Parts: sequence; structure tokens; C-alpha cells
Amino acid sequence: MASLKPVLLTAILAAAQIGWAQAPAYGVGRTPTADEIKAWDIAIGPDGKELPPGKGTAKEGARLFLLKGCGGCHGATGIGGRAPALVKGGPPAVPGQAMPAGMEGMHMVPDTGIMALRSPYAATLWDYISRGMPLNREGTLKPDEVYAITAFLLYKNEVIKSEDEVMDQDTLRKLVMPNRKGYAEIPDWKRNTPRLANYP
Amino acid sequence: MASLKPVLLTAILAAAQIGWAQAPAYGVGRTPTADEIKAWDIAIGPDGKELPPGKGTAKEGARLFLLKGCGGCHGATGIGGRAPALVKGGPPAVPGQAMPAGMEGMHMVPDTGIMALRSPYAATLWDYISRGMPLNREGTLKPDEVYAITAFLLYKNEVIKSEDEVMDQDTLRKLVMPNRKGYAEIPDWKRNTPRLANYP
Amino acid sequence: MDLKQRDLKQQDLKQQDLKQDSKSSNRRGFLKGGAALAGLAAGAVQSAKAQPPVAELRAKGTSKEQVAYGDRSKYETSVRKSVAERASPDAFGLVFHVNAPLQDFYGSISPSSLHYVATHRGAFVPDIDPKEHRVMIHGMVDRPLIFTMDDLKRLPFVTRQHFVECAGNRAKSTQTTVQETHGLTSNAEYTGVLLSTLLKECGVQKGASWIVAEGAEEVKGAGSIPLGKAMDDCLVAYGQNGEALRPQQGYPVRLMVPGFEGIFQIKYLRRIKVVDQFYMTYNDYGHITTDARAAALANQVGPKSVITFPSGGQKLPGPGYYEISGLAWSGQGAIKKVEVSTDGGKTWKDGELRTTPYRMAHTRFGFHWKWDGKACEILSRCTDELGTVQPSRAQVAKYWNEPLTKGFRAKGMDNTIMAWRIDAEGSIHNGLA
Amino acid sequence: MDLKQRDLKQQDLKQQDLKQDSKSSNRRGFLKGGAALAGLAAGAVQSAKAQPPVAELRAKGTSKEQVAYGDRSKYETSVRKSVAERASPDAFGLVFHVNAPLQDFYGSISPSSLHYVATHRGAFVPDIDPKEHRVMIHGMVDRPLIFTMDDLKRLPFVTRQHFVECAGNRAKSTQTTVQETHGLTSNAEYTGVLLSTLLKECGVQKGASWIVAEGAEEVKGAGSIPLGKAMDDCLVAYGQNGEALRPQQGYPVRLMVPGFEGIFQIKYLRRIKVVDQFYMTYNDYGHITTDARAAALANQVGPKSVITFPSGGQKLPGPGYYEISGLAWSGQGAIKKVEVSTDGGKTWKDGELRTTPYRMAHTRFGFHWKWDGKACEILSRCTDELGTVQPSRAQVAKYWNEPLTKGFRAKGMDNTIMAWRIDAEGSIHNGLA
Repeated sequence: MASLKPVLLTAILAAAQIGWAQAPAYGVGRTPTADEIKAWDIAIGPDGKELPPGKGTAKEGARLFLLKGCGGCHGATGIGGRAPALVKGGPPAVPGQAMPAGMEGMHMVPDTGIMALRSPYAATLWDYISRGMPLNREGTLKPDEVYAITAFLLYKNEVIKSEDEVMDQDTLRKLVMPNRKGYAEIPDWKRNTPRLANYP
Repeated sequence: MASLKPVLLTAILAAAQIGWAQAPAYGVGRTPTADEIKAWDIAIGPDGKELPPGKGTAKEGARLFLLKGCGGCHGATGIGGRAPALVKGGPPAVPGQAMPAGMEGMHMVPDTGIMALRSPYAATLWDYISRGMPLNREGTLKPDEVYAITAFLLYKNEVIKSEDEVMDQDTLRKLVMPNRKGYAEIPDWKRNTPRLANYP
Repeated sequence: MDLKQRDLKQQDLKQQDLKQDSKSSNRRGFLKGGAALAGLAAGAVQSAKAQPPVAELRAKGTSKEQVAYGDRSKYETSVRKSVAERASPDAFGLVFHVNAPLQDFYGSISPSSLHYVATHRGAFVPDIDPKEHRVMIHGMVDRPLIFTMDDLKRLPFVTRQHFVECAGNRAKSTQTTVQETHGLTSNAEYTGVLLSTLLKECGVQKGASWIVAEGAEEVKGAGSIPLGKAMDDCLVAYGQNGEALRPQQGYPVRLMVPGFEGIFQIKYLRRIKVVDQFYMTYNDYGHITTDARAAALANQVGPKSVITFPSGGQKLPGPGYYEISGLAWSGQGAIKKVEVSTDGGKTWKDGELRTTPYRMAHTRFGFHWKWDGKACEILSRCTDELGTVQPSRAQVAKYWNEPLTKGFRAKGMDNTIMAWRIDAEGSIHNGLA
Repeated sequence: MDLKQRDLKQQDLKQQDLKQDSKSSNRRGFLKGGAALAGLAAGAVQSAKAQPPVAELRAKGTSKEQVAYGDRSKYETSVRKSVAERASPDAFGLVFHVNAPLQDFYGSISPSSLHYVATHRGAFVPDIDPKEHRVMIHGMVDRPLIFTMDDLKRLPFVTRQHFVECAGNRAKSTQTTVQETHGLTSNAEYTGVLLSTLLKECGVQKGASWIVAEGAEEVKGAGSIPLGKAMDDCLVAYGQNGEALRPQQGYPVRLMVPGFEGIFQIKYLRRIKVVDQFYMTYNDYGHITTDARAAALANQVGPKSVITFPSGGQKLPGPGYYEISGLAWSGQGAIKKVEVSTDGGKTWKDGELRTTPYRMAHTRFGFHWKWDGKACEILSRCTDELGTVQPSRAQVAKYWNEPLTKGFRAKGMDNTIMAWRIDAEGSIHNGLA
């Protein structure tokens, strides 16, 4: 994970930090409790350090994929439903239909349109299943279930080799995703700077 | 009518006129026919020069006032309905109720709230009845009917003395209304000039 | 390993259902499939819930109508209200004067659905088909012209923010909220053709000095406007806040006479006659007074401001920081400065203008304030680009040599300073009461 | 003569009816009276019509609901439309991407009811009670804080116009109208608290470099934003065009990240976590490309403009004067210049900016033009405050060393010049086709 070079704004920050950490000026708002923070703190960074305890295998995931209704939208095998295909090698989600607007500009390599393959980090896959799926019951999957469904998608896409391989905090963090080097670093943002020098 | 001093902007106009009367730049829109202009050209100026041919007496007007439904809103005698009183001396339109918002700032002398009395020119009274009355059949009164109802209101408010006096283009233009001197000249408007010098 | 060879094992699921499911291009079909799947294994895993039926999902979602043309949240209930003196619509369906909820506005734009409404007599909101509507210019012009709405939209346009304010917009001690005291004004971004563009196209003749502008509604509301103003910055406006002018603001086209009292801003504009005298229409009656000074004050709005938060009828939950917010405008030009007092007018500090101060437009101001929990009185006063300062009621009373009673009425368009009294409980009251 | 002695002679009218009429304080009563009067004399005067019943009058008028919160004219039928690729709402009730009818907009403000809509996955428009809603800021801060909507509104606010634009907003040769080619952008006046105000209140810790912002809707749409941007001009906005933010734009509160692609402008904002790395959420995936230049172009919008009149699908009735009108915007700052070509890009002339060119906001431009009735191609290009000029598709293709085919796709946010072809009949077509 060290390759992520997370601190893009170090120079700017060093200069500005003192001003930002000032004393509260308004006294409006209250301090959230630890429980309140925990309940909402669902974002898992690429290094997976926020991944919760739990585990699951692709075998369990295959069953949960149907049980939780995922197959209803994505196709029973992860391909062929109206929702985006989750497994490579199949036809596009809807034959002959372009990617939805908004996803067109993503310049995806063929097959890396599959989220499990596009994602440079397995933690992100876990995060999205956890927060955004399944339709209409988002956020109801338990950690073990998310690990299992994650394992299922990784297995189906040949990222892991065995349907019995246990995915947990540790294995997910160590897993090297196929697209690990498939992304460019996000450019630094500076006020009053063109988005890309020498672009026409 | 000469006392109206109509040309308030002569100086400004003399300077600006040349620019305003320029040739058409866009050629958009078409020339209206004489009939089209005539059909819409309903505004009667204070000097009454646009008053159409026709005539009527207060006696005829009294009958029309009821026949046309005016009495239904303003009260059968011009007082006592829910709509503003048209004849002086009665109670306000709705006892105990202030003038409607928007009319409050008008600083009306008592009784000159009655339109026939407030109006410095009889032509304006004719104009308003013609364009704006009666409710839901606005603009349907014929000139003779407007002259007669105008005569009726003038008579009831003691501006004219006989219910048989004929009101027409000529008599209305000559009539001196009680409020003829009851108004100040509208101030000239100049860009970037306070609305009233020395007002706090 | 070949992906196709490693199909999901489905020995405990009805293979037939799944096939139908995955191949179905019928959405209801696959949802039913999903529900069936969930149902099958429901006994096995506690947390499983049946897939909700499509109808339930749809009910949660958004109707086609909301996608086509959206509405506000159901939790937003701010509404316009008739002035105390007369209901709108009345028993006839006539609309008279309707106050805008200024206390609920943000920024400088008044939401079109909540823009204040006033009519010339009490009028129906006319139902005008824009394809049939025409604007005619005639009278003392070389070339009378009649324009369709399409014609008007072909011509050079301008977009400008302007307020409109009714002459009846005056605070009274009997009122509670800022909607009641100041709600007969609103502000919008208008788009249209400068009246000068149209008048030049017609060629104004020598000797012309006024215009009479007239609406198409049943009462044919009309007003007399000096030609100098007509040629300066009047606007024949068809756009309001990005879309077509709203019916209650004059759809399909109105005249904007920036800074003049509302009654001149002729709605449903259908005719402009160029004339050589003040026409003294019914609507011009507001100016009928023997005092030239009072007449002058009735024409245009002076610099005016009001605090909208905190304002009458609201309640501060307790001592602490509150950002005071309000609106300032002037019929004479742009707002240059807004000052705020939190001690009943003893001391004044500069507020901040939070939106661009356009000429004859509402400008939003803000003011940092920490309430100590004690009773106090808050006020705002503004200064416009001509340097005119919004007056206090005392100053105006003195000018007219009248006693400053509770019932004192400023002549013309009332632009006096408004005060809100805050009591120790945080309740906010009309400072004139 | 005593007025009271000269009562109207009513020998031919039912005295009783009149008395009841004039004294009645019941409006229906007096109307009935009026009708009775009219009916009585109907035989006598030809032009007399019966007073219409109250019901008829009411039907002509305005409903209470229209007075409370008005709607547009029934003749205005402009609507948002789903992108061609997917219906909104779909069978589930989910909303995905909905194009705004830019061809029908005036000025710079996009009407809130017609503001384009996009969601993170296809989402329900959530039904959020603002009393229950909270915004929490935590992570690498000294003092995590949780704010109610009332809290947020107590804090210093700013009001700013900003556009939002979806990364999917790219013209294709298959599209017909400007709604289809450019409709995934809109502009509004937003009011809210600067995110920097909130972050300073929390005290950002050393080492922090990004924030993750997250919504309260079912998919909890999230995005990673550089802390430098967050501290610069991001806005926690609760007001839109003068009233509460609309549900489809994130009611009750959204994050504005001015100039960044739409997906970062987190709607239904409920949480901001201050972190020390790019979090690569699902929504950040748009940037996943091996080319750093393409990634840079996906982040922010370059200078972009489009002619909205005349535009695809419209028809000019004949040769003559037409005012060309359009919108220009840039994610890099304010628009400085818009040029228009009416000869397919051979020559360019300056257009006029008709609204204040705010930073990261739509600016309306106009251009005087007389159409000679011959086939031609019209284009616009803008320059922003950094001096960046909107590029042609040919320039972009050359930059990437790709052939300029009909299907050529600019990487990242597409800001290439749009062309409209006008044929000799006045019909207007997509210049990319």
C-alpha cells in the first residue's frame, strides 16, 4: 500500500496548517459520541485499515449472492441481468447498449468495467458492497456476508483461486488486485491552475 | 387643461431625440393595421381628446348601474357593497376595515378616496369605467353606457347638478372636477438623482 | 481455469426459475425471480428479507412528473399569504395583494413560486396563450410595430436582477412577521428586451415625453412612465429566474421599470403608447397629493433594508452565535453599505454584502453576532450608490413636522428603518409595537 | 341638495332584493343579488348579460394553492428528459441521469424544477426530514462536531452561483438537441456555509490531506476531495435559487465543489471525514486510468460553451435578424470571453457576456446576427480567467494523436467546441453528425 503516495498536498498543508487548526469561533454544533461516529464511519480506505473483523469464502458468497437478491439484478451468475455485469467474460449488461451516461468518459480497458477488476484495491470493493448493496436494503449486510460476497466476486473473476479461500481483514489488505497499477495518481489541485498544462 | 404642463422632459428630450428616432436596426415585428391600433387604443388622457362619440345622463346611468351589475358589488346606491364606495357620504366599503394594502400610502383627503372625486379629470373616470368595469365583463360597455354611468357617479357625488345633464365628449372635457388642483406635479425623473432632495 | 466451466452450483435452487430470471428482459420478471430466490432460502439465513415488490420500490422513488418538472420537498411548507386586509383569492377568485415569506428566502433571488403578488384592482390571473399574445407600440412613433413573443425573443436581450415593491409595503405596529411587514417586495433575475431597443426600432417622435403601458388582463392595468426612464433601463421581460415569467408576475411578458413602485411594472404587457403628457391613469392615482414632495416619494423606492433573520415570530433557542441576515435594496441604484445595530440604534457596525449589489435589486447582507441572552433590539440601515441613507421613522416624522406616534405613516414609499425586539427568552417581536 | 334624499329611483326593481343585496356581508349573497338584478331587466336592454355564478368566477381565478406556492403557466411544457441510455425513473423508481432543457433557459439561473439530475448509482430521491438530518465532521480533526440544519443556518453564510456538470455531459453525433448534447449541466444561486468555516471549527490536524464526503441516501454516495480544495471554496449548501435546496439536488444539504465534476458535489451530505489519503471510493473510479493527463482532465471542467439558440431541432422561420444566445462556464474560474463563429469556424467575433461571469458558474452570452438564409454552421468558444481557450475536437484529437472520427471521444470531461449546422430551410442540426 505504500505505493499509494497518499500525501499529495504536504507542501501546501505545512504552510496552511496553523491557520486551519484554530480555536472554535462559533460554538455551534455539538460533539458526536463515539457510538455516533462509529455508526456512520463506513468509508474503507484503499489500505483497508478500517475493515471490520469478519470473514467469508466464495462458496458462502455464491449462496449469499442469490439469497440476498443480488442475482435478481446482476444475473444469477453475476452476468446477464439488467444491472452491470460483475463477472468478466460475459456479454455486456444489456446487449448492444452503451455504458450509461456518466460512465462513458471513464476510458475503461475492456473487462475492467467489472468493478472487482477495475478496483486497484480489494478494500474498495468491500466498501461498496457494504454501503451500496443490495438494492433497497443497502447497508444491511453483515461483515461476514460482505466478506463472503467479496470473495465470491474475486473468485469468479479469477483474482483468487479457490472458492474456499477465506477473505478477512488481513487477506483483503494483502491481496494484490489486477488493476493495482492501472491508475494514474490524481493530480494535485491548486487554485488558479489549469487542469492540465499544455492541453489545448 | 393647459394647467397640466405635460412636457416635463423637454430639455432631456431635445438632446436625446436624434438618437431615439433612428432607423430600424432589426426588422423584427410588423406594422399593425389601423384597425388593430384602434381596437387596443383605449387610454384616454386627462384632456379627454381620445373620448369617443356618445352621450348619456345620470338618469340613464342609474338604471345601467344596476342593470350591468355594478350595484351588486358597489351597493345598489353606490355605497355599502364589498367593493369600494363610489359615492361620498356613506360608510367605508367595509365598516372598520382599513384601505386595502397598496392604497394606504395615498394620503387621501377624506372622501377623495371616492374615485369620481379624487380624479382631477373626468376623462380618467370615463377611462377606468370603460377599461376595467364591470367585473368579469370588462371592456364590454358601449360608449353611451360609459357616458351614462360616468354621469350617474358625477351626479351622485354632486359634481354635476342635474340627473338630466348630458355628458359627452365635449361636456366631460370641459367639466372642472373638485380635485382639479388636488395633486402635485409628478417630479421629473433623472438617472442617478435622489427621489427627493434633502429627504432624510 | 475457464470461468464458464465454473458455474455456480445451484443444487438447492430451482434451476428453472433462475434461467428464466437471468434471461428475462422483463424487469418485473426478474424482480419476481429475485423475490422467489430470496423466499426459497429464507429459512436458511435469518437476515434475509424478501425482495420488496416493484410497487413498493416505485412508491419509494420518483414519479415521472417529478423527473420532468420537479417540486420542492414536502417538508418545505413556506407559503405566500394574503395581506391582512383582503383575502386572495377572494370569493370571486380575484387576487389582490399577497405577501412573500421573506423570512424563508436565501440569497438574493426570490423563488418564483413565492414571489409576492399584487394586481391593479384585484384581478384574475389571466390565462394567456403566448402564441396569441402580442405587444404593440404606437402613438408618437415613426413606425408603429406589433411583436409576437417569438419576435421579442429574436431581439437582443439583457438579463438583470431587479426587485419589485408594492407601494403598500409598509411595516405597521400590528404586524408580527417580516412577511407581514415587508413581504410586498421580491427579487428575480429577469431576461428580456430593453424597452429602448423596441422604442428605437419604432422611432420616437419629437415632443414625446411619456409612455402609457397597458396589460392584457381583464382590467387592462395601465401606468404612465416618463419617456426618459423608458429609454434608460426599462425592460420588456419574458424570463424570470431562468424560465418563462410566471403567470402571477405577468406571463408571458411584463414591463420592468426598475426602482419604480410596483404598480408601474405592467404585467401581461400588450401595449405601449408613446404620448406627450402624463396620462393620469387610474393606477397613477397614487401620486395624487397636493404635496410635490410626497408625490416624489411615491414614485421610486428609497434605500431600504430589513433583517429577515432573526425576525418577528421566530425564537432563538438560547444565547450564542447567530448570523444576522437580511435584504437591502434601493430604487435609486445599487446598495453600497448595510449597517446593523444590536443595541436599538445606539451604535452601528458594517454588515457584509453577500450577493452582488446590482442596481435596483435585492442584496443579501450578513452580520456576525453573538447574542448574550439579554433583551435587545436589532436594526439594519443601508446606503445606496447615491449616498442616500435609509432613514429612521423619527427622522421622517421630523422632516414632515409630525409627531412620532406608533401610527405614524411615512408618505410615499415607506423606506424607514425596521426594528425587531428580542426578549430575554429569545422571542422576537415587532419593534414598532 | 342632500345626497341621502336623492336615492335612486327603483320603481321597476324589486326593492326587497336590493335591500338584502346592499346590506349583505355574504359575498355569495350579493352576487346572487347582482344576478337577480341583471335578470330582471334582461328584456329591457339587449347587451345585458346575467352575472355569472360564483363558481364560474372562481374557475377563472386562482386557487388557494396557486396563491400559496405558484406554478408555471400551463402553456410552458419544457421538461427534463432521461438520457437516451436509461430511463428515469426506471422500473424500480430509481433516477439516474436526466438532461436539463438548456434550449428553454433564460439568463444564467437554471430553474430549480428543471435543474439536471444525476445520481451515484441510480438512486431513489430520498425523503429526508430536515429536523432529523445531521452533518457530522470527524476524522483527523481536533474537535469532531455534529450539526443540525438549524446549526448550519446559524453560521456565517455565503451566496454564490455555481454550475454542476456531470462527467457524462458530452455531445455525440447521434444526438439532436442541446438538451441531449449538453443537458447534464445546470447553474443555480446556492446559499450555505463555507466548508472551511466548518473545518476550522473542528480544527484540521497536521497530516490531513483529503476529505471523504458522504451522502445520506441509500447508496451513501461518497467522494474524495483534496483538502486544499475543501478549504478553498467548497460550500455546504442548503439554499438553491432563494429557497431550500430541491430534493433532486440534495435536500436538505449538499456539498458544492465548484468546478469539479458533478459526482463530487455530494448530495444529502451527512458526513465529512478528514483523512490522510485519497480514499478511492466507488465514485472516485472515474479517475482510474493509467494516463495522468486523462486523470487530470476528469477532475475539473475546462472552459466550455454552447449555443442554446439557435440549436438542434429548432427552425428559423426565415432570413433576418436573430440574437444568438448561449451559455459558457469553466471549472477553472470565471469566463472572460466568448467568441462566436457563423461560418463554421473560419472567423470568430466577440460575443457579449450578458450576466456577471462568476467563478465556476454559467454565464449567458449573446451575439448579434443577421441570417442571410444560406446554409451555415455556428459555433461558440470561450476563454476563462486563466486564459485557457475552449478547444476544438480537432485540437483535442491532435493532442492525443488520435484520428478525428465522428466517434472521437475527448478524454475526461469533454469541453470541446459544439457546432450547429443550419440548412437553407432554417432547420438546425447537430454539427457533429
